[in-house]
Amino acid sequence: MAKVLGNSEFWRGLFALIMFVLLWEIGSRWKEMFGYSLPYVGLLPAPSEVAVAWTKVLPKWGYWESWYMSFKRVLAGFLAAMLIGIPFGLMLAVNKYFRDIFFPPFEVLRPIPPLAWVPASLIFWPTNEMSIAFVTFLGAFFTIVINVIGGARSIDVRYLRAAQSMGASQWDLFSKIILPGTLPSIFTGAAVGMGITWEVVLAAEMISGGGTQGSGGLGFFIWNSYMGGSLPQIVVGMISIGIAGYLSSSLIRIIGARFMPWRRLF
Amino acid sequence: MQKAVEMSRSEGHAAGADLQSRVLLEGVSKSYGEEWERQDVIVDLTAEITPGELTVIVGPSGCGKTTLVNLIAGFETPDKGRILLNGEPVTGPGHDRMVVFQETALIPWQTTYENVVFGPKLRGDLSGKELQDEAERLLNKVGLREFMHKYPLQLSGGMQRRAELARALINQPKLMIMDEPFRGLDAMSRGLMQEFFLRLFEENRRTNLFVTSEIDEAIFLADRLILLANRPSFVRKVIDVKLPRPRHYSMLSSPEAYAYKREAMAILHEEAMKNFKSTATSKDFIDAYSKRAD
Amino acid sequence: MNIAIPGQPSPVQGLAPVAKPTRGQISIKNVTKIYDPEGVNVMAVDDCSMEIAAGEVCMIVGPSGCGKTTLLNAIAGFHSITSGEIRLDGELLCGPGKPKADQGADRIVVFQHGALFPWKTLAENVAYGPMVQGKLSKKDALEKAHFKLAEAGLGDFGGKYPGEVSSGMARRAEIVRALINDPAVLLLDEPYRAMDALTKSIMHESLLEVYDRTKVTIFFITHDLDEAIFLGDKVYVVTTRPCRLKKTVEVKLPRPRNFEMLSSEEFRVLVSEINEAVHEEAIKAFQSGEREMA
Amino acid sequence: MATTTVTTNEVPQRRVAPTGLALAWHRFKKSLRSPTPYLTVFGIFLWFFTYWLLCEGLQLPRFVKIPGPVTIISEWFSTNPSQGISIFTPEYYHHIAVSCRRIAIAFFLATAIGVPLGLLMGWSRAFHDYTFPILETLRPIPILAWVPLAILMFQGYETPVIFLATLASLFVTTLNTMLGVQSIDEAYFRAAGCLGSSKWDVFKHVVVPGALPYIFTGLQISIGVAWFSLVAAEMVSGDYGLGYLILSSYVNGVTVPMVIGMLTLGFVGWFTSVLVRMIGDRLMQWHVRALALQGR
Repeated sequence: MAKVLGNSEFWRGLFALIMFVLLWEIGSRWKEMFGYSLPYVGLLPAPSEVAVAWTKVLPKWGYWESWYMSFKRVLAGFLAAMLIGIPFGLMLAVNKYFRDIFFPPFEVLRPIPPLAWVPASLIFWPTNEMSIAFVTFLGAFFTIVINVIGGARSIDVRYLRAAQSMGASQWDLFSKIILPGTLPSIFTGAAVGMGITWEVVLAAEMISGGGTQGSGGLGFFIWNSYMGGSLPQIVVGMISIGIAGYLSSSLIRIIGARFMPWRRLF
Repeated sequence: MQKAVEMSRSEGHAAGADLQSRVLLEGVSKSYGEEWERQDVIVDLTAEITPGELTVIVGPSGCGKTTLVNLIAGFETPDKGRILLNGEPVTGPGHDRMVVFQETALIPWQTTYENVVFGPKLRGDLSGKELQDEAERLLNKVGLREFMHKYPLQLSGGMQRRAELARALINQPKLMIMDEPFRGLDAMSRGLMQEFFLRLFEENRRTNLFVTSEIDEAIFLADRLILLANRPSFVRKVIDVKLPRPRHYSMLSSPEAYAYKREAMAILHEEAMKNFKSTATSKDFIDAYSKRAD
Repeated sequence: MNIAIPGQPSPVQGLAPVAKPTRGQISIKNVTKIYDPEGVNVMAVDDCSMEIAAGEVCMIVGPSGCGKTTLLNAIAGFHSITSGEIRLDGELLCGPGKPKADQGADRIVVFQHGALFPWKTLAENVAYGPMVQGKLSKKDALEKAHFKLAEAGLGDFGGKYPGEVSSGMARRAEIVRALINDPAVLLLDEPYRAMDALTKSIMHESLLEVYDRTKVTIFFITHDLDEAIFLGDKVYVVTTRPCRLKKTVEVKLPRPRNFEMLSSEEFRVLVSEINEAVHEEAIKAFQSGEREMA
Repeated sequence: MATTTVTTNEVPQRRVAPTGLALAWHRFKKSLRSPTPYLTVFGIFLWFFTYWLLCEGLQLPRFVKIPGPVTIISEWFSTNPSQGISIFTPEYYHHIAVSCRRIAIAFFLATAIGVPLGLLMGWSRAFHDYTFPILETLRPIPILAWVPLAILMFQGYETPVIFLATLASLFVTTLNTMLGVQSIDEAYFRAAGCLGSSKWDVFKHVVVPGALPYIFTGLQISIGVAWFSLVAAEMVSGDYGLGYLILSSYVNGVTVPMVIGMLTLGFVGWFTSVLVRMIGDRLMQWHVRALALQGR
C-alpha cells in the first residue's frame, strides 16, 4: 500500500480522473453558469446528477433484479460456449480428419457478427430467453474455439516428444500435455469471450425490448431509462454494466491463476 | 554444485549389463523439402556408438546433428539405411533411449518433482513409496532436493538442465542422448555443468551420445569423438580421446588436450567455413546459412 | 606476465603498418555504482579502476549478471554512476557533478542480442548514423553504406532485412553500422553470446580483421575465456557482484591473429594461467545464484 | 551417371523451382493425394445437406420458420425476388454501400485519432500516466451501452451510428498502438541514442516502425469490432445499412432478406479485414519476410 501511495503514477492517474469528472461537470452545467449550452457535452447529465440518480435506484429491487437477470444470461451463454467450444476446439486441433470436415463451415460462419443472428434466433427459438441465450452462446463460442485451436497447435513439439519417448499413450499425450498446454489460451479466449458476451446480452436485451418488465436486465434498464427520457439513469446503467463487465473478467483472471499455478511466478 | 558432485561420487559404481548397449548406424540418409529444393541433410552416415563409452558428435550448427538425434531417438525415420540398438532396429520412440533436449524441454506445467516421476508413473514401473524414494534420490544427486516443488520456469538455466538429467535417468535408459544440452548457458555455468555431467557419467558409464558444436566441450567429455561434415553430413573423422578419467577442468588446458583440439579444430573450421566461402555470393548461401536455426 | 615466444616476431613488428592510434583512450577511476530500488542497496560495481590505452582491445571477463554491463552502460551513457569518474581522451564523460554521460556517436555499443533495426534493411541501418547526424544526405549515406558493407563481405545483403540474414551476418553488419561513424571506442556487450563455438570463431576472425584495419579502441565484455584471450590485448577478470578487479593479464599474442592460435602452445599457457581465477568466480557466482533461488 | 536418359525412379538432383500458377498446380495435385480436399468438400456438403434436411427436407417444427438453402439461393440470384432483395435489386447494393461508407468513416476517424494517441501514450511516461486511467475507466463499458446516449447527443441517423463504431475501434486501436510502443526493445532506443539521433529521429525511425506490427494487429481487430458495433447501432437506430436490413426484414416478417443480409455482412466483414492485413503486409515487408523465413 505504501508502495502505491509513494508512486507518482498513482497520483497522476487520480488527478486525471478527478479532472475528467470535474470538466464533465462544468461542461454539462455550462448553461446554468454562462447562459448558453455547449454542443454535445451540454446534453450530457452532470456527474452529480448521475450520483443522485444512482442513490435513488440503489434501494430499489428492480435495479438489482436487472443485475441478476443480465448475469444469469451472460453466465448461461458463456458456460454453454465453454462446454461446447473447448471440446470442439480440441477436436479440431488434435484430429486432422475432424478438422478437414468441420473447420471450413466454421470459418464461413465466423465473420458474421453475433448480433446479426438476433432476428433469426428470435424467429427460431420459442422464447425470448432462449434466443438471447443462443446469441450470447454464439458470441463467445467462435472466440473460444479459435483460441483453443491456436493454443493447442502452438504447443512445443519437444514436450510431446519427451512424453512419447517416456512411453506416453495417445490419451496421456492429450490429458497430460495438450490439455494443460492449451489452458492459457483457453483463459485468454474466455476473457475475450466474456467481453463479447456482455455486449451481446446488452444488445439482445435492447433489441428484443426486454418483453415484460420482469425479464429486463441491465440492457433493458438503460433502454427503459432512454424511453422514459431519464438521462442520468442511462449513465447509471452504463456505469453499472461497466462494473459488471469488469467484475466478470476479474473473476476469469482469478480462476485462471488458480488453474495455472505455473504461470504465477516469482 | 560442489556438494552435489561429492554426493554422486559416494554413490559408488553400479555398472549393470543393460548400461552397455551398442548403437549401429548403417548408411543412414535423410533429406527434406519439395523435390526441386530437396536438401540432403544426412548422406550415407555410418557410425558406431560403443558400449559404456561417452561418444561425442561434433559439427557446425545446422549440419544435421539434431536430425541425427531425432533419427536415433525414433522421432523420425531415415530415408535409407538402418539404425540398430543392440541388434534391434529402431522403429519409434521408446524409454530405452532418453533424449535431453536443446534448451530443455521440461514440461512447464509440472513441478520439478512431477517432471521427474512423469515417465515411471505413466508406465507404472515403480509405484508409491519406491518411486518417491528413487525420485528424491536422483533430485538429491543433481542438487535439486529443495527445489522439487518449484516449476521449471522458477529455476535457473543450470538447474533446469540438471532437472532434465534427473528426468531422463529415472527411466534407466540403455542409451542417453544429449542434444546440445548446455546450449544457451553462459560459458562459465557451462563449464560447471560439464564437470557435473562427467561425474554422473563416470559413476556408472552408461552408454552416452553427446551432441555439441563446441570443441572444448567435446574433448573434455569424450571417449570417442565423431567429427561430422557440414551439410550434407557424414562422418569426417573419428578420434579416440585418451585423456585420463576422472577428468578435471584443468585438464582442458593440458598439452594432450590441445593436441586433440588442434586436430579437431583444423577439420571443423574447414567445415564451418563451407557455409561462408563456397557460396559467398550465390543465393544458396542464404538458403544454407540464413535459414538454419540459430 | 610475459611470454617469450621463440621464433616469432615480436608483437610490435608483427603489426600491420597502421598509424599509431591517437583517439579512444579511456580512464576509469574508482568507479562505484549502487542501485537503490526501494531502499535496498545493491552494489553493482565496486571501486573499479582501469586504464585503456588508445587502440587497445580490452576484454572484461566475469560471470553473467556480475555488473560488467553496468560499467559498459556507464561509459555509453545509459546509466549513471554513484562515484568515481570516467574520462575519454582526457575529457570527462561522467564523474563528480555529472553522474550520467551524454550519449554520442564517439562511443557506439554493439548489443548482446543485436540491435539492428529490424524494419530497416542492412544498408539503411548502416546509413542511419551519418544520416541523422546530418553528416551526409540520405542518398550519399546509403551509397557509403553499400560500400562499407561490401568491404565487410556483406555486399550482396545490403537490401536484406536483418530478420532475413543469419545472426552472424547481422552482428557483422552491426559492427559496420558502428564503424561508419568513426567512433573513438567500440563497446561490445557479449555480442557473440548466443552463437555456437564454430560460428563464433568465424565472427572473431572477422572482428580481428576489422580491428587490424581500423585500430579502434575496443571495450569487450564476455564470460568466455577463450574469446577474451584470442581477441584481447589485456584481459581483466572481474569478480561476481559487486564487480571488482580480480586479475589483469596482458596478452602478447602476435597480430594479426588467426584461428590456429586458438590451439597453440602460447594460448594454452595463457588459458591455464587465467583458468583458475575464472573457475573460482564461476563457482562463487553459481553458489550465490543457487542461494538466491532457494 | 553417364546416360542421358532419366528413368522414372531417378529424381534429378535439383529442378528449377516452379513459381506462381505452376506452384499452385503442384500443391493442388499433391493435395489431391491426401484426404483433405475430399473431406473438406464432404464437410461443406454435409453441412448444406443437414441444413436443407432440417428446414426443407423434413420441415421439422421450428426449423420450418427458417428459410432453407434452396430458397435462399434461388431468391438471392433471382431477377425478380419475391421478398424484395437479390443481387439484381439496387436496394441490396444501397444497403451495402451505406454500411461500408459508415465503416470507412468510423475506421478512418478511429485510426487517425487512435494511432497518434497510442504512440504518445506509449512514448511519454507522463502522458501515459495522465490519460491511461481515463481510458481504462471507460473501456469496460460495452459499446452497446452507449447507444441511447449517442442517439440523444447526436441527432439523426448517421452520426450516432458512426460515433458508436468509431468509439469501439478507437479503444482497440489506441490500446494496441500503446502496447506496440511499449513492446519495442530498449536496445533499439539505446542504439539510436548511440548513433546520434535527435528525439524526432527516435520517434520517426524507432517508435513508429517498431510499433507497426502491433498497430496492424490492432487495426485488424478494430475493424471487426467496428462492424460488430455498426450492426448493433444500425439495428437500434438506422434508415439503411445491412444491420437495418436484417432487423427490418425480421419486423416485416420476410426471412429470406434477413439471411441474405447476414451472409453478406459476414463476407464484407471478412473482406475488409483481409484488406487491412494486406495493407499491413505491404507496409511491413521486414516483418513478413522474417516471419516467412521462420516458416510461419
